[in-house]
Parts: sequence; structure tokens; C-alpha cells
Amino acid sequence: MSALLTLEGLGKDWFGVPAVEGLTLSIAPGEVLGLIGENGAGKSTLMNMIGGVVPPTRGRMLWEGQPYAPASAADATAEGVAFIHQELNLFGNLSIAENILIDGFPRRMGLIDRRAMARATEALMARLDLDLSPDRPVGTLVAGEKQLVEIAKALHRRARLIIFDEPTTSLTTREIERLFSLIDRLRAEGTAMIYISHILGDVVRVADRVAVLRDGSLVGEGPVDDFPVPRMIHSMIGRELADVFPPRRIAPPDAPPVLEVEGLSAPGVIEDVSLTVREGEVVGLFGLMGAGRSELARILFGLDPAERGRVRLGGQALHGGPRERIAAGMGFVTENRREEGLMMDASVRDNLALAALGQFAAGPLGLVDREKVGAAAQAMQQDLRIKAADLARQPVRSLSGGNQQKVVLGKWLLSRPHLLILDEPTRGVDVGARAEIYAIVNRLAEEGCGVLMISSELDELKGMCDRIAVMRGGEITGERSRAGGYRDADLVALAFGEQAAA
Amino acid sequence: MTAIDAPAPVPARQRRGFLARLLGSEYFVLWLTVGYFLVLLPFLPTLGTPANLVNLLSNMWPLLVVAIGQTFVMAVAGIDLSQGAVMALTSTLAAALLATGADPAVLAKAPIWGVLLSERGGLLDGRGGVGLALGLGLAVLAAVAVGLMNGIAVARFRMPPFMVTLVAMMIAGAFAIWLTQSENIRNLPEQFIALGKGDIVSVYFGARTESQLPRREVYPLVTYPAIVAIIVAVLAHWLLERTVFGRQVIAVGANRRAAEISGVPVVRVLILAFALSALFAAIGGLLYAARLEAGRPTLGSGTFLLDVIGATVIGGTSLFGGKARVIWTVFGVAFFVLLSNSLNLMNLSSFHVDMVKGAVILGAALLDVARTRLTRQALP
Amino acid sequence: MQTLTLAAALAAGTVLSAGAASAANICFAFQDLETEFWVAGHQAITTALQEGGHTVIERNANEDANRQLEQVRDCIAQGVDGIIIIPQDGESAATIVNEAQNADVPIAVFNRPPSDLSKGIIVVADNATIAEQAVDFALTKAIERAGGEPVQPLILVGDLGDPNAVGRRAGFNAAVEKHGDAVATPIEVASNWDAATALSNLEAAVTANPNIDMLFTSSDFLFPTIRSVLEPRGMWKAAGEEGHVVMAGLDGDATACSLIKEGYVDATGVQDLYFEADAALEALLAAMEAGEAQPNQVIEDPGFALTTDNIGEREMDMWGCVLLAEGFLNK
Amino acid sequence: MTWMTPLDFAVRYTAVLILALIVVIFGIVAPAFLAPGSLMSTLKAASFIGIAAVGMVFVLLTAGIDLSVGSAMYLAPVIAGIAMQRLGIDVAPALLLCLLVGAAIGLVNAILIVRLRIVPFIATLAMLFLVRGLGIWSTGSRQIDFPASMRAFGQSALFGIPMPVIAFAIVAAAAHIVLAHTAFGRHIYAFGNDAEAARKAGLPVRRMQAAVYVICSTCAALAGFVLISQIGRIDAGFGEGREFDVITAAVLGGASLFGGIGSAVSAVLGAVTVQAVKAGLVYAGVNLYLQPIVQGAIIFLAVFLDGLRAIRMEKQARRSIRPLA
Repeated sequence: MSALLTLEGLGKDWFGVPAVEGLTLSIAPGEVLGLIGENGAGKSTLMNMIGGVVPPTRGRMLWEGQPYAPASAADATAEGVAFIHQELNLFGNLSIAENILIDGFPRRMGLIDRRAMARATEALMARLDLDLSPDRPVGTLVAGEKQLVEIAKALHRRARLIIFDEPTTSLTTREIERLFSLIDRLRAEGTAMIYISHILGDVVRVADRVAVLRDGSLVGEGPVDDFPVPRMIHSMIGRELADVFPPRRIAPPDAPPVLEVEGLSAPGVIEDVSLTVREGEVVGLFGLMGAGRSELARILFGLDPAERGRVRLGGQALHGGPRERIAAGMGFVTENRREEGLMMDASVRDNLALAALGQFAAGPLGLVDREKVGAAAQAMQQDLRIKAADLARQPVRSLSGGNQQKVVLGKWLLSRPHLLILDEPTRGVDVGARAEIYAIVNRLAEEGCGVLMISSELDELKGMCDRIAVMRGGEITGERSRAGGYRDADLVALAFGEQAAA
Repeated sequence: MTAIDAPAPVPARQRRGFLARLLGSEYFVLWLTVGYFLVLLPFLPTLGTPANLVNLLSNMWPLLVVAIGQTFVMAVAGIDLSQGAVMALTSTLAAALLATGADPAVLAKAPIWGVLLSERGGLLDGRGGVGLALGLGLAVLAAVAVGLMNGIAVARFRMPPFMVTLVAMMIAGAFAIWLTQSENIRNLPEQFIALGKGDIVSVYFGARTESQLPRREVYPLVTYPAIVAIIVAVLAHWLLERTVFGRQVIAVGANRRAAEISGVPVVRVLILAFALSALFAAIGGLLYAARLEAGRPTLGSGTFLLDVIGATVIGGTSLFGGKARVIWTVFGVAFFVLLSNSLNLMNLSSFHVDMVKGAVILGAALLDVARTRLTRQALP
Repeated sequence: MQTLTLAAALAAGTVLSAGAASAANICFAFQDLETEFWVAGHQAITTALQEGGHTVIERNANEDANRQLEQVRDCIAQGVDGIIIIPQDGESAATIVNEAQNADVPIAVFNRPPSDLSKGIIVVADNATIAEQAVDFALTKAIERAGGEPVQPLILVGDLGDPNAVGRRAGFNAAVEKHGDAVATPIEVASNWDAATALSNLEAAVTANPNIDMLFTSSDFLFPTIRSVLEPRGMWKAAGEEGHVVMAGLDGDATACSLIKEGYVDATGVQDLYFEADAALEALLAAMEAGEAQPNQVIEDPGFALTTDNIGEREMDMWGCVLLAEGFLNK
Repeated sequence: MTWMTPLDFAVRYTAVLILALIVVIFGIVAPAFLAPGSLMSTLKAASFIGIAAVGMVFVLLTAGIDLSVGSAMYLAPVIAGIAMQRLGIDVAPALLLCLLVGAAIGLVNAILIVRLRIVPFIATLAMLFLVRGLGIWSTGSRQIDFPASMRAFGQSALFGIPMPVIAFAIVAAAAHIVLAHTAFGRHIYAFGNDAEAARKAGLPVRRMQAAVYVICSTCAALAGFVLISQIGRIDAGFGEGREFDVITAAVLGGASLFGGIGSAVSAVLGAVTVQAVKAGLVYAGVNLYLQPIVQGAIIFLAVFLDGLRAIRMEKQARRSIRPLA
């Protein structure tokens, strides 16, 4: 089997500092290469070189034996390289069909041939089991559907090398299965794929071969069977990592409740939701995409209205919007840190201080004490090990995903919450940072804070939570506790409803 | 590029060149202004004469006050097109309340005649300092009401700031003209006029030989508008940089949703930003009215607004929110005032002025672009 | 006020003083250059000054009184010997005159009188009375033609923020009142001194009220716009023809002159531009010659209405006709 | 969606309903407003700002802004007029020349924004002064009188439809086809929605962004030409401050200043709505001092209703998890 893409001694310097060094690697048609490495290991730089975004400083690339030096993203696309990014490159104001065909509309007499467009799209969507109207604006789709649109785009271009960058982070279990069987099918059709993920179990599931990057160099490569998860972790971080889910004292079942939700309903969104989170307890909220988990969180945080029911925090009934809830001791790490969590162009310090500004203000004028803010930010940086060079100047945008997420967490820690709601707290975060985030959550719980954790990763919930509540169709369909033991089939059945359980 | 594993920023190199440091500086527009001044000085010696410097400063103060108001609105990703009309409304109302007398032949047809204003003067005329303060206060209050309405429309009803303030401009401006039926209101009380040009410290350059100083060579250095503008600027700077409210203003502009989730009272912050804009416009309007010695329903019309917005944006404040500093606006205003002053001194034919003005704005923008590129290189 | 005297290290050079009127620096600050009237005025003044060997420093305030004040201050700072302004309005004119006189620079105000006539060299033309004369003539003509029916007049109002527009509207109203019941309530149409606005508003007004007998425009520069509205409706007719709408304007520009000659327009109120310019200049230069720093003088331009009746004898008293004869309308 | 409640319908077609409401109300106050001739003359008057607003939509879709349109609609006809006077060219080549000047202005804008990376607001602000200055310099601030053929063109009509309305319709239709039915048009929407993603998708971003400024200035030049051809003369103040009217029309019709939202239809609706209000006030004989106040109030109402619509649509989008019991 001759290689589709070969990298020979590839290297890239940023300001004289090598980000990728002496990389030699090849991918054959019909092969899935799992590419793993911590954030900053050089994966993005490598992908940007393959994708024509940046030119390599040293070495060369071959495409079917011919020198391959894409000058632009368009060059790479023309050659047959497609990216499925973590942050999808879709246009919310355009339809599904338009997004798929964005760089090659079928034309008739110079105009877009809408009928041909619909035909082409429907065929692709059928291949992906995506049952939607091609005219539907992408802005109205959920994350999993959007990703399928992105894959349809790659299929349409007859991509020969598809690079998946953290593809499962926003997918539900069923959608992940669908994605994996799709990858299998593509493999059978002879498509080469690079699969980048922090979820190592997924890598084991889909990849034929594994390549591990550390500090810009290839530190391990071979068939997936030679790389059980512990070895992957070892190669990636260069040391053994203790259990990702650090052990934690289980909260006593008689601890006083922090959050009490009774019969909470919002027509069309959630129905008769009741839930309790005790002091020091981590409660998971599992469910499919669109089960109403994030919607429940938004209602709890006062962002959306509820029609009936009661929410109490520390015994006090809650009213008003986020401001009142924060004052009452609530914090909310949203699922989408770019849109709702961070001011991307503002400094780390300003982001950290935002939810607790009142604490730093003094005097009748409400002057912010900058030294106090600086000190608190610095303490938080050390506490959470946020990797940032200059807290006061460096924009959050320039941090890695894991560090960005730590900034969001730090923001809420500064406001000293009694209850913290975490919505997909480890999305797009690498293994090392994940473990750190879990440790932070555990410490918080040990200090008596209640945590409500929403996640689509069952492993994460099982590893972290004292109890897991499952939602479906806006209702809570069941609750299991660690004491009673978690069974995957059981939890998934609750999430899918009876017919899936059968 | 995704931010996922962008290399950590290279620490600023120690030996950065002078040029790079200059361009990267927060004070870039100040250096630009100073540079422009120094380059022109040999060709336009008048530019540096005390009389001209005094003019420069006196032109700067009221514009600065108005532009600072605009800065707050831009910080929340808004724009306030109604500032000019608010100035007109304030100056007209203040003049109507405070005038020491009015000519019925001119103003008898105005709706305010007999209500706020009559032959004997405005409602609050002749009540001393209290009356003056009350009159100015009421006029400013009317302006703030316009600002509050702008803010409520934007914050509560999600109406685009551009449209809201455009409509406010139409209505407030037309309302001011309707109030006086197009007439200006003269006969302002002495203290009001002093607000526009009264000097506190003046200087005389030259030997003291004659008993009477030649008036032409006495230069007002510290004036009431200067004091008002400096106080406003310092307070606004504090408000934006140091207070919780100021940081919330920036947060709302940077990411409204994140701000809301972080407990920022977004609606209140937006409304206050627009109210502040109107407040500062009103103060600027009073300064302009005082130095023109009349309440003018057409104050601040025409291209005035472009000067305000242009000066604010040149200073570095972003039209898209989240990036604003009062000090930048000070520099931007200084640049714009120097620009139009220098154009006045160049003795250009009136047929050329617009072209030169456009070219200088372009030049400044180009330098700014060069600077951004140079500083960007420091961060990947 | 407290005046600090600083013994300056700067050697105070002898500043150019008055008496140098033979070759002086004159600052000419005008409010706008957007219609024939102002263009012609600007030309008359600059050429006269340049021919006299003076340096002209021009400033265009673009209809912003505040900017004009700043421009005049800049002129003073530059050390000019004399100032001529065409102010935005009477109130700002008074302020500017004060400013100049306090700095000992002689100043003359052209065309728009300051609200305080006691200071400065002031050339006055009264918009209201001149408009009244022209409108009066036009209305009389229209009443004659109407034969007993009340005449329906229409006025194109200028920018309501401009005192000239307001004065002209006042003159129009005065003339209408004079004729009592013979004239119906006038239709008012806003033009904002803008051809495109005038076009759409006038078109709407004429469609709504096709029975207009008399039309007055607050400025002659709108006649081409009026023509483009009336012509397609068969209402653009010369005086002798059926369906003629009696028309009057104000300014006395070249277009109006040619239209009066052709019979489309019946009257226009004329400010004697050249007389005003000459008078202002002469008085200013004389004051400078005499070393007067605060010359005060009021010069009246009575103005008149050029009509189809008097065009024979007074044609060359109207600046627009002079320009027309010089080929100003470069067709 | 197979059926619509009246409220859904109102939400979907707010802009049309507002226009209809305005026409009906003024029709009741002043029945003459509804005469076919009156409606046609309102359309004709709307064509001036409308043509320019259609061009502006292109720029707004990219999250840009063009403040130089008021100056472009002055300079371009001026150059055409000078050529007609001096070279004796006919209307058709003059129109072509006018459009070329417009395109050239747009090209300069494009170079400043796309190549030199100046913020659109500042670049076009500078161009506002530069272009007007060029016009004032070339005319000496005097008016330009066009030959009679120009007015013959401007006042011509086809099947009773005045030329400006035809021009407006052609421009709007062409813009609609380009925006809705060509790759270029859809790419503009993509770019306006997410410039970075468009760049990554390999779309011809720079060319596209340049093109919208050329289109915008060309439309402004055409708007100026169409209006001036009706009058036969252009004065020095022509077009001053019109940039705000043009943007207002586009935004009132539903275009967003933040890019990605808007259409040729929205510009047409916006321009016609504004003009209907203005004309309606004249038909109703409202006091001149009050006209701008009433006009502002009506526009405010239109924007207000549109804001309510957006809030309602947001709510609808949220209620999608479970069927409403």
C-alpha cells in the first residue's frame, strides 16, 4: 500500500522557537491515524502545515509521491484535504445545502441551480442518515447535526484525507456511534483519515495506527494494538498519570441541601423537574443532546424564565436574573466558553475578575482596587496552574482551550459559590488539563460547595459524581447513585427511553 | 489558526527598536499629534504662537467633553448619533430658561413664548446663581432623558443603537427647532457666557513697559471650559477605568452574553452608557452655547457628529465595543482639533480643504495600521 | 479676572500693525458655497481683494456657526489685518464681531446682519422685506389672472434651521396676509435647501394639490428642480401661455434672470450682491487705512424685486443678470 | 412550517406589514395619497435613496460601512456633466462614465480597506472628504448644468413607468439575483456571518470584500445620476449627509450593521417606507416643524416593532425541546 501523504523531516519555527521538529510520518489510503498529544504538543501547527495555512520551515511533504506544498487552504482543499474542526466552519445564516456546496455551487446560466443543489445535498445527507430539509438554516441546527453537515461537505468534495479535530466533543453517544460507523465506511472506501482527540478511548476505537506528539516531536508511533491507553498517556505526558479521576470523599447523604428544585416547568422546554444537590456533593446530569440539560441550567441560573415550580438555594427561594443568583452564591460555567464564558479579547485578569467585581470595589464610589484584583488573579493563576505569561495584558484568546476553561472556572471560584453548575466543563480540553479540572472540582466539593455537572461523557460523570440524574425530553427520567453502582446500559436506557432499552 | 495550541507568547524582546516601541505605545495617537505638530511647525510658524495654542485648546475642550460621552457608548458596542441634537436641545432650553430678555418680534411665535420665555426674559432669569444652576440643571436633565430613552430602547427592546439614536437625532433636533421656531435665543446672562470663555489665569508675554497691556497679547491660559473639560475627563477616566461600573461597561461591549451570565446588570449598564453620552453631550452643548452667546436649536448639526465619532475612533476606541479608554479619546480629539486648526492656517483655497482633510485622516489611519501590524508581530 | 504678567523670554516682535492696508492680509470667512448667490459673492470679494494687491485667507464654515467662530479665532491668531465674514446667522455674527473687536481687528459683516447692529461694519439686506416685495408682485399677478377665485399659493421653505429661510418665509406670509381673502391658505413644502428633497416633496405636494396658482421658492437655486416637477404636468408655461403658474423666487441669480426673460418666472427678490461686496470692502479698507481697530457702520442694501415689469430698466442692477451676460450659465 | 398563526405571519413579514400600515393610515388621512399617480411618484422619489441603499446592503452584509456614498453621488454625476459640457458626449456614454467614476471611488475604498486594512468606517470617512473635495475642486463649487438631453432622459417613461422607477427596479432585481442566486452573493453572506470561517473555507474573501465597495459606490453614482437627470443641474451641496439616509433605509428594511443579515428586498422596503412616510406627511399637510418629529416617531415605531419581532423569534427558537402541551 503506497502512502497518500508522507511527511519528511517536517519542522516549523515560531519566532525561531521550533513548534514542530523533524517529523517523519505517512498515511495510506483507507487508514485512520490517531494523532494524540497534549495541548501545545504541535498538533495544530502540524495540521496547519498540511492544510496549507502555514508553510513549513524545514522538511517537505509528499502527496502520492509528488512534492506537496500547498500555498493556501484552497490549495490543500483542491488536493483533497478536508478538515472537520472542533469549532465548525459553518455559516449560520446559510442553508444546509449552501454550506455543503459553499465553494462549488452547481450553476445554470451563471446562477445557482437550486434544484441541483438540493439533489446533491439530499444524496449526501441520506448517506449520513441526516433527515433534515436542505433549505434549513444551519443556525437552527444542534451541534451534532452541524458536524454532520461539515462531514457532508468533506464527502461532497471527495476528500481523500479527512482530518478530524476533536470531533466528538459536542456529540451525544448515539451521534458518536453514528460518526464511528461513518468513519469505518469511509475507511472501507479508501479515504485516509487523521483522528485527533483527547478522548483516548475513542482513538482506540477508530484508529488503525497511533502517532504521539510531545513538544513538537514524534515520540511514539505504531499500530493501535501496541498502544493501550496507559501507554498513550505515558507517551503524551512523558510520565505516568495517576487516575484521571482523583479519588474523593463521598459526600455524606445527610449533608444539608444546597440546591432544591421542585416541580420546575417551562412550557416547551422542561417539565416538572425536581432535583437536590447537597453540600459537598457532585451531581451529574446526563442525557442526549437536546434533552433539556443546558436549558435547565439556564433556567436555574435565571437566564430563562420558568413558569411553575420552585428553586431554593441554601433554603432561600431564588428570584431574578443571574445577578441575584450570583449574589445568592451560584456560579455557572456554560457549555460554550467563547460565546458565553469569556471576553476573548480582554485580558486574563479582567476575565477572572468579572463575576466578583463587587468584592474588589471599595469606597462609596465603588472604585476597583487594582492591586487586589491583580493579587487575586495571580493567586488564582497559581492555584489553577493557568499558563499565561502576562495576566494583565495577554488576551484570553491566545490561551489554549484548557487554560481558557481554567480561566472560566477561576472566574467563578473568585465569586465563592455555594453551588456551581458546570456545563460540559472539559469540552476541548486535553488529558492533563482535564485531570486538573477534575481535581479543582473535587477540592471545591470538599470545601462544601455543591456541584451540578452536565456532561455527555458518561465516563466523566461516572468518575466524578455522587449521583447522576438523567434527562430526556425536558424531564428527569431517573436518578442513580454511586452507592447503588452505575451501569452504562441502565443510564443510556434512561436517556433514550424505553424503546432503546428494549 | 485555532487557539488550541498556539505557542505561548514570546516574551517581549528586551531590545525593541525605538520605532517599534513608539508605535506599540498606548500613547501612539499622542505621538502622532505631536509629530504632526512638529513637522508642520517650520512651514506654519503661526501654529506655535501663543494665540494659536490658546485657540487650539479652547477648540478642544467642548469637543472633548462630547467625544468622551461617545466613548462610553462605543465601549458598549453602540453608537450615539443623537449627541448633536441633544446639544441643540440643551442649549436651547438653557437659553430659554435663563435669557435676560427676548425680542417679541423674533420669538413671539415660538411655543415657548409666554411659557418659558417672555420679553422680560427666561423663567429663571434674575434669580442669581441658584437660578443659573437650576436652569442649566434642567436643560441637562432634558438631555439625560433623551439618553435614557435611547438606552431603554437599545437595552430593553433590542433596537439597533444606530437606528435608535438616528431617530432621536431627528426628533430632538426638530423639537429644538420647533421650540423656538428656528430662532436663536440671545441675551444670555453674564455668568453663563463666562462659562464659555471666562478666563481664570491669563498670561502676557512681553516686557511690562506700558501701563495698559495690549489686549491682543494677553492670552487666557486657564478658562472655565478648560476646567469643566478636565474635570469631566478625569472623572470619566476614573469611572471607566477604576469603578465596577466602568469595568462592566467594557465587559458588556466585549461580550454581552458572557457579561450577563457573569452577573453584570447588562440592561442597566447599557442604559447608563447612553445616558452618560447624552449628559456629556449636554455639557459640551452648554459650553458651545456659552461661547457663541446664544441658545441655538441648530447646534451640533451637519458634520459635527463625524468629527466626534472620527476623533473617538482615531483615538483607538473600537466601534465594535469592549475596547475604549478616555485617554485615547483625549488624544483623538487633540489630533482632530489640531488637524482642522492646521488646515485653517494653511491658507488653502476653500476648494482644497476637504481633500487635504481626507488625506490627513487617511495618513493617520495608515500609520495606525502599520502600528497594529508591528505590534501584532509580538504575538503570534 | 486676574491677569498674570509674565516677563517673557520670547522677544515680542513687532506685529504687523494697521496702516499696511496697501497690501494687507484679509481673512474672508464665509458660511457656505453651495448656491449661485454665495459662489458669486465669494468670487466678487476674492477677486476685488486680490486685484487690490491683498492676500486673501479663505475659510469655509460649512454651515456650522461654531466652526466659523473657531476659524475666525484662528485668523486672528494668524495676525490678519481685517476680517470679512458671511455669518451663519445674526447671533453668531454678533459673537464673532465682539471677538474680533476685542482683538483689535477690524471686521465687516456681509449679507446677514448680526443681531447687534451697533458693532462692526455691517451691510444689511432684509430678507423679509425683499421676499415680501417679490411675493406681493407675484400674488397681484396671480389674483389678476384668477378672476375672482382665491389664489392658491405654495411656498418651498428652506432649511428651517437657517435664519435666511425663516426670514423669507416671514416675508412670504406677510405678503399673503396683505391680500386677505383673495389668497387661500398657502401650502408649505420643506426643501431643506436640498434639490433632491425639494424634488420629492414638491412632487408630492403638487400631486396632492394640482390647483396651484402661485409658487414661491425661498431660493432661486431651486428653479431647475421646480421645472422638473412642473414640466411633465404641463404646468411649466411662460407668462403668456395657458396654465402658467405665477412664480417668484429670491436671490436674483443667473438662472432666475434667464427665466424671467423667458417669462416662466415673474419676479425674484434681489439683494444687490455687488453693491454689498463693494461697500463692505471699501468700508473695511478705509478703516484699516485710518488705523481704526473697531470701525462701526451700518450700510443698507435696500434690495428690490426684479419683475417682468421692470426687467427692462433694472436688469443690470441684478447680479444674476450681469453673470448671465458674462456667460455664467455654461450651457 | 405548513401553517401560520396570524402572529407568526406578522412576525415573518413585519417590514411589509409596517409599510402597508403606513400607506393605509396616510391613505385615510389624505385619500389623494392612494391615487395611482401618487403611489408612482412616491416610488419614483424612493428610487434615489433606494438605489444607493441596495448598494449599501452589499457592504453592510460584510459588516462594513460606506460613509462616502453621499460624496460619490455628487462627484460621479459632476464628472459626467463636465464631460457632457466639454466633450459634448451623449447621455448613454455620460451614464457609463458616471458609473465608472463611481466604480473607481469604490475601488479606492476597496484598496484602503482590503489591501491597507484600514477600518471601513475611517477609510470611507476620509473618502467622504476626499471625494467631495475633488468634486468641489473640479467645479469650483459652481453648479453644473446638463444639456437638455439629460432631462429628456430623466423624465422619460416606459409604459407609463418613470425612468427612475425602472432603474430602481432593475438595480433591485439584479442585486436580488446576485445576492440570492449566485455563488458570489452567497459567499457575501458567508463572509458576513463569519469572516474567519470564510477565509478558512477558501472563499475569495478579499476579492469579494473589494467587490462590495465597488458595487456600493457604483450604485451611489447611479442614484446620483438618476436624480440629477430629472433636474438637469447639480449644485455643490448635492448628496451631503445622504450617507445616513442610505444606511437608514437599508437598516430599516432589516439589514444588520454587524453583517450577514439583509437583502436587496430589505433595502427596497426600507427606502420605500421612509419615502412613503415623507410623502404621506406632505399629502397630509402636516406642519413643517412637526414633519421631522412625526417622521422620526414613525421610523422609531417601525424599528421598535422589528425589535419585538426579533425577541419573539428568539423565544420561538428556544421552545423546541418538547411539544407544547
